[in-house]
Amino acid sequence: MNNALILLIIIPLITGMVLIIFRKKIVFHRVASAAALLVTSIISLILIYQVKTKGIQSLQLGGWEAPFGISFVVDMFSALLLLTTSLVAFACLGYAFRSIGTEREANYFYPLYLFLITGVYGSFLTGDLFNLFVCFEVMLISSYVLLSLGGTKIQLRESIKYILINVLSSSLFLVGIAYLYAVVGTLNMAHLSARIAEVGQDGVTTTVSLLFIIVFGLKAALFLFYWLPGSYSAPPTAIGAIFAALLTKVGIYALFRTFTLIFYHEPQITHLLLGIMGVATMVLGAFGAIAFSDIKRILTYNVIISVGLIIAGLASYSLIGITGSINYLVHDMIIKALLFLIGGTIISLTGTDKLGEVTGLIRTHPYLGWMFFIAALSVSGIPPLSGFLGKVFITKGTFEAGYYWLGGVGLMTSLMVLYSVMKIFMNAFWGETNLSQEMEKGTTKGVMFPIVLLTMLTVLLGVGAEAMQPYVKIAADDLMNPLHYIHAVLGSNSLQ
Amino acid sequence: METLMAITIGFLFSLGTYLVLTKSLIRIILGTSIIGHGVNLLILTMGGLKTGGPPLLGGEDLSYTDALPQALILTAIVINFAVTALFLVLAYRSYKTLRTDDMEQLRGYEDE
Amino acid sequence: MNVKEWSELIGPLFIFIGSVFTFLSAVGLIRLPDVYTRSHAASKSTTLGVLGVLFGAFLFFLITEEYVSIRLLLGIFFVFLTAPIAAHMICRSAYRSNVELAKESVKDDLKPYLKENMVEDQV
Amino acid sequence: MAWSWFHIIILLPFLFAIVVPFLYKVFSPRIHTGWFVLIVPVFLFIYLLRYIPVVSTGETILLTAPWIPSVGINFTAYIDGLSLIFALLISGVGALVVVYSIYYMSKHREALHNFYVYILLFMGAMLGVVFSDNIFVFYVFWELTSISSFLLIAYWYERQRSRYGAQKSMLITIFGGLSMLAGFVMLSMMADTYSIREMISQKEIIDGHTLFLPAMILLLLGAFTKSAQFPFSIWLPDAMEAPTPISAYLHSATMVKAGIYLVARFTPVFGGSAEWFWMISSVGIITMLYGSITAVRQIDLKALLAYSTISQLGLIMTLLGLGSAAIYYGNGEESAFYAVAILAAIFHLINHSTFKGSLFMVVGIIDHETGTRNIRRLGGLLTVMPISFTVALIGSFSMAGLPPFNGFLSKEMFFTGVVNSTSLDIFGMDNIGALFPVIAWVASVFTFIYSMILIFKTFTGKHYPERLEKEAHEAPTGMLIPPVILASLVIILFFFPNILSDYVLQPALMAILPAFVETGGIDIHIEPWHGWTTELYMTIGVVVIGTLLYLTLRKWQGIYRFFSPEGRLNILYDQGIVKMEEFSLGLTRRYMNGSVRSYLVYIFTFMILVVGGSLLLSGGLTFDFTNDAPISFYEYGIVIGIILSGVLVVTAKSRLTAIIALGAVGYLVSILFVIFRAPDLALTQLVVETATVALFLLCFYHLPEFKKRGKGVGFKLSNLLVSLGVGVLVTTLALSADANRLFEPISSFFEKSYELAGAKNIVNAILVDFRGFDTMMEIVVLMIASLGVFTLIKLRLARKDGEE
Amino acid sequence: MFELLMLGSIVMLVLTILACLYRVWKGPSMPDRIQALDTIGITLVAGVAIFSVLNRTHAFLEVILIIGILSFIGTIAFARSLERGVVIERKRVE
Amino acid sequence: MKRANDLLLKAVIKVAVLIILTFSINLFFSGHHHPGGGFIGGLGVSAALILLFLTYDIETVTENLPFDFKIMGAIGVLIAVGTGMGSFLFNAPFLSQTYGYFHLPVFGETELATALLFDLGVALAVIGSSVTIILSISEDE
Repeated sequence: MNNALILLIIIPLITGMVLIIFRKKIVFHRVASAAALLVTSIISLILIYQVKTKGIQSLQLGGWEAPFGISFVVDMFSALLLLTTSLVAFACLGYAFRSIGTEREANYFYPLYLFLITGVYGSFLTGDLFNLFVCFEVMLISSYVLLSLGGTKIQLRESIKYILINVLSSSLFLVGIAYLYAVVGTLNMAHLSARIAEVGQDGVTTTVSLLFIIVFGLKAALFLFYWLPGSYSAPPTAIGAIFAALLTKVGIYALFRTFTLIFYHEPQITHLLLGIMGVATMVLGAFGAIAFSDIKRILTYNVIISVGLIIAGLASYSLIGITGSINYLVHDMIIKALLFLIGGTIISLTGTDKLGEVTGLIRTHPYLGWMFFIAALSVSGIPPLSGFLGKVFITKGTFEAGYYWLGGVGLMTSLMVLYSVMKIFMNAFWGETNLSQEMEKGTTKGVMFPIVLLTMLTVLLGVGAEAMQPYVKIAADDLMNPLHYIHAVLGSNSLQ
Repeated sequence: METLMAITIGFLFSLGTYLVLTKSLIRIILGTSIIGHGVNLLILTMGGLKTGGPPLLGGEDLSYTDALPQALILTAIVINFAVTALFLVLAYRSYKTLRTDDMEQLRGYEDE
Repeated sequence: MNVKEWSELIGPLFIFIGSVFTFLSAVGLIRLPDVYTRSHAASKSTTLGVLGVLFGAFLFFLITEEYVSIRLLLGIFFVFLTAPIAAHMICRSAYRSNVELAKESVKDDLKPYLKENMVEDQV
Repeated sequence: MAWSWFHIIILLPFLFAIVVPFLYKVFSPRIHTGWFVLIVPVFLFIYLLRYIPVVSTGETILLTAPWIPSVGINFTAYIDGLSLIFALLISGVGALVVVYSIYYMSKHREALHNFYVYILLFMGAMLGVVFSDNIFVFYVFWELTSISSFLLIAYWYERQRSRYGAQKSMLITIFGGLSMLAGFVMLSMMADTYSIREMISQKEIIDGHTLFLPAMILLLLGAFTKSAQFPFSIWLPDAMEAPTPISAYLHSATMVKAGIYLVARFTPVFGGSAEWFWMISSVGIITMLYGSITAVRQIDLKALLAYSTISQLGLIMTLLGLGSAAIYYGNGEESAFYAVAILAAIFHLINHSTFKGSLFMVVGIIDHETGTRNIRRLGGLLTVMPISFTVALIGSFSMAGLPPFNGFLSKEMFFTGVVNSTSLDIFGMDNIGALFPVIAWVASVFTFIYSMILIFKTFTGKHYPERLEKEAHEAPTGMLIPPVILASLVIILFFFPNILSDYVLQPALMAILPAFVETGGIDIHIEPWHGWTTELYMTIGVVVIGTLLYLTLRKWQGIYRFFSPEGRLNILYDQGIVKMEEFSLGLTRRYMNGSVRSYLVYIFTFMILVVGGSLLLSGGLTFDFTNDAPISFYEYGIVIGIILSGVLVVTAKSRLTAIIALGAVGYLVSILFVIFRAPDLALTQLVVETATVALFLLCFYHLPEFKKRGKGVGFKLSNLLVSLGVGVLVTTLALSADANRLFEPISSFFEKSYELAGAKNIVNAILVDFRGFDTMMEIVVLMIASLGVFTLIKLRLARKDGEE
Repeated sequence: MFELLMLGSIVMLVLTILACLYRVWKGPSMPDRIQALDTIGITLVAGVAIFSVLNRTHAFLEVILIIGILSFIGTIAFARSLERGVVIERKRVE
Repeated sequence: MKRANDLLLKAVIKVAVLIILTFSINLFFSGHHHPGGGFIGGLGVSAALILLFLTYDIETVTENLPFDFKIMGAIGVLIAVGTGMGSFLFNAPFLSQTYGYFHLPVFGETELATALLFDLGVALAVIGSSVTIILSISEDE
């Protein structure tokens, strides 16, 4: 029993609810939500420490023994993601302070933001398949509202598509849960794993697992990413950034959880399919990234590419591939938020998101420019920044699994990523300066702090990768050994 | 009964999918609702339709129907309702702002 | 058949009678010419029918299990209370939204009054 | 495993780069920032010199510093002859270039802090490359060289050409870097180590491995792109947009040699195989020929030098390829015979840096003092710039392979290597081996010609001051010092080549051909005069024919109109990029058409195919009706009612009918819940359904009536197919799952709810107690939805700023 | 006897619902449809009562009242919206 | 301008609302042993409220019931979470519920469960959010 797990959910939840009660006090909103996220960061740090010293932590909500109640489980994988989520959320929140505007602030922006984070935390923590659905919904419905918050035309239009596709995928999720319940008769993931391991993964179970690939693939933007480009470029920067950083990652997390814990018996079917979808994602995403010449769209397609790469590590289903994926996942959350924040800042400065209309920003905004440069390198996996290690290991993992095409495409697309982000850098920051400071539409005042924070994180995670590796190793080991998880949840003697 | 239910559920899914694929926004939302019904029935069916008593203790029933799927469906219904409400209001707002409910006119690549 | 079994049939009998009333109202619902006349069938005899059924059920539980169901009583009371109001509202809305009377109607008392007082209110 | 001073020294440029902006801020423009920066390469050079005595005895030093030790990635510095040569070149030429740049780059106009930060980044990266033993650290520094080169080429970022060149070089070299990375990964899988040294010791395992060839090709792609080998050479001429000190430094002396270094470093691993031999030597010789022929037609001095660099790199590459045959023979006479080529490669590497560096600097001086590099506008500078002329003369004669300059020595050795290789009887060399000397000779003729063009078209002939942008005069002394130093080295090395060979070449050779370590190396004695050998005749031939051709240049220059491979390649690249973008845009627009219906069709089709396919193929399709609960007639009735109402929703002409029919479905479902013994569900479903219908009615009031929107039969048919597919899939999967119940559900536990939770209503006990958390989150969802509805109605931001 | 009565009742109710459905389908006016729906609601109340009797369970008695309430609210809301054009008025109108 | 009077409706509605409220509260309290519970009880209450809104108008009702329903919902969630957090005090896992039988003066032997408090939160949240939804839509012009 470890009640710290639930605190992660409760703190943002309660803060959000209290903020609803005090609707008018914007300053209080800011302070309270920042404080809540700081506290959750600290708790996630504590959790990491606890998992490292004491192994996987679990909490049986309501005190009901494992397969019957809802279990909360934190292993190193989720703990790392929790910490990253907290940090990234904190940074994006800081960006929102100066950029989101008072109308949105007065209309529950901060509570909704906190609920979104709550949903994400919940998804990372829960050990129960149905509860995962519920946490997904908390996250999704907050994202619906955040996406449409403000009600501009483009927001409304994209919200409709986004909601529709997500509603359907949620339905499919429930369908999958229903089938699985019929076949295996339980909802607890550890119990599911134990039961399936007991009788083997037969045809029906494999088929149901493919349904889960589709469901989580929809959330993770794995191949079925059509909803993503529109909806990520519609909302204001801070929201777009947190979406880019978190939403797909939750789907990815779910894929990792289910396909390392439950459906790992037939990798030649399930994981191969994941690999194929990963390749398709990377290729299509890369084409999308180089196709367009407006900042937001380039960046959104970059989100897609990285999903493919991360899943490639899972598809390899090897220790090293998974290690790489975990590294890359953490990196990706940070870097996508960073890129979106900088991209949004450029757009708000210049008032346009078309490349080529405004050039030479580096003369007036050198720091912004260089941070974008670092981010651009980092997102393409250029060493020694944070994306490098993950990419190398994912490549190695896929090669070891014999999926040379997978790793090869991963490497090639990172060149296309580089091309696409450098296109932004070279067009927006280089060239003749044609926008004097007086003509600028926006300002970088007050929004630089989160950008600097995230930039430092990506550099530190690259240069100081060693600091994270022991944890990643634990995480990968646990993912590759479902028994660890099962023991932590069900107790060591309950493999029935 | 399970077979009959499975077929019914399949029907509901087909109808819902068909509606979702049409162009009118309101029909699309109707479609998601129908799919929602299909999902609920599916969970119930997959929980097994054994004909015990209702899951209320204290009666003279000796066996009870599986209560867990019922609880799940309850949660699902509520969530589905919340999402549908939001979706509907969004559709309403979009219509007022964008002056159309035709999804084909909401593609939105031309005006950018 | 002993007394107990007979007494157990009292409830069902009420139910059956109620059902018959309900069915009759359905006939009216189909056959009557306009909404105002149909409203009679729908509200009056259906209400009676349902009350019959509910009362039958109440009796049934009372007799067989000696169970006094507050909810059923509440239900009876509620239906009894609300059904006329509902019918009234429907008729009024029908009239206000200018639903034609049946051709056979001979008199419309409200018309002259409305003409005088509430012309603007015709939505 | 610990950090040593040596690691710090390697990283010194990076550390210093952090300080540079501050120095610039404080001292500029009083003191040229370059003076501070100069300390670094000078210090490095002197520091590294200390290692020469150690290394010359054949000793190697291995220093490991932890970077990411837990995954085996450590900053392992490996000091041997090969790395030391490169490091000395980097720091030595680096120091000269910095001096040169101090005079070249105006401290008033230029953003010097950027410039020197880039240079330092590059220097550090390059040092890292040559000293790294761990392949991944190697890769880290390798990519850093690409990045710093990118920044340096685009130093004048306002210029479109600069950006173009920078992008081109970045794309090509990073492409190479990535494929090299893939090769590295394969290597690490074969040898199960990240250390190059350990890979060498496991050569046998690697040789027989299936991944041998792919790994090799990928690795070579990295080398070829970096060293601008044909056809990846196109980036180098465009990189000349960089300031001239940079061209001298990166694009002649150091960065492009990283590819050479890579090949040399991995020769012990891959060498001795036919593939390695052929790939390197043939690519090298083609590059050499291509570069020299193309260089002749250039009218921009820097472009000429760029192509000459390509050609010279091809030469070195050829030698490394040919020399790798030595490994096939192991250790001995025969092996030593072919190892000469390797020796020549290393020697020429050094020589090339000296003469090409000096030439670039002279060209920079010309550019700086006259304002142009166009050969057609230049001429007769001899009288104006005598010192520059002397330096240029030395440089280009050395490049042409004339005595008494070091180029002659290495050129002779090159011919030796090429001629020796004709006697090879392995790798199929006996058939076409003779081609090598022929091509090499032809390429040398052209090399001679462009060297002559460089010197004579610029400095002799008539001087036309009016064609120049500035009045030409000799450069300031400080600017002349570095090229003069290099030029004097050119001469010194000719007379005393053996200083070099004993202390540096020998250990480097042993690093490339480790087989010689046991025997203490081969006898190297470089002499200008070998007697009347084939090589000498070849050189004389080059001079004679070359002079003839140079004099008749005008007569045959016309043929270049029909022959411009570099143009073709550039068009290929440019068109490739454009076509790629067009293709991407077309493709992406085609499927990302904004129509949510298309997306759904993709998604559903994919689902039907994948899940349905799996259901059929995996044998999961089973039916079992034996356990079905019995059906009563009213259940049939309700089911039929549901289906009919559902159909009504679809076919309804008016939205109201559709909504009512939907409500009917919902109510009938709740009746089903009653039948299936789920009172709580029935209650909730009833209320929720009513609320939903009410909401529909509230909102529909404003939504338009259904319209006939004819979209053709195809549209409807595909919708029908997809929806039928979904339905059939759901049904069959449901039946299969139903027939495949493997376990008892866990729910019997909940039947103890009265004892456990004090509740007789099991469902309620599950909701508030066993799975209370679900309920808690569910009301949160409801809460958020209501907030969402509220804000949707209340908050209407116009599209004010460009942010959204 | 008991079963027979029950069966008869169910048949009647089903027929009633079918008749109402016909009215919903046919119209011709909106109030007609609402009327019919209201009747369906009330008939469902009866149906659930019969079901409870048939199964001798109290579990569904709540459903009866809920259906009644909902059908009433629904009818009122429908009628309101027909009559006034809006369902809920914002301002007090005297 | 005269308006059609709703005398009949208003008269009946008052009783009907009372019935519905009674029934809802009954549902709410009996949820532990019979069908019902916080959710459905809450919906019942909001049904009663909506009936009031239907009969009167928003202005009148909100004057008499001056709640901000969003705040009510938030408080409901807070109560639900709070009961869960109560278990922290007893060093039990989050959401641990307990129950006991008490002898109360009027009701006699009564079971009191913390789950009831949880359910109260649920009910409040449901009332708050459903009324917010309906009101928001209705207030839109």
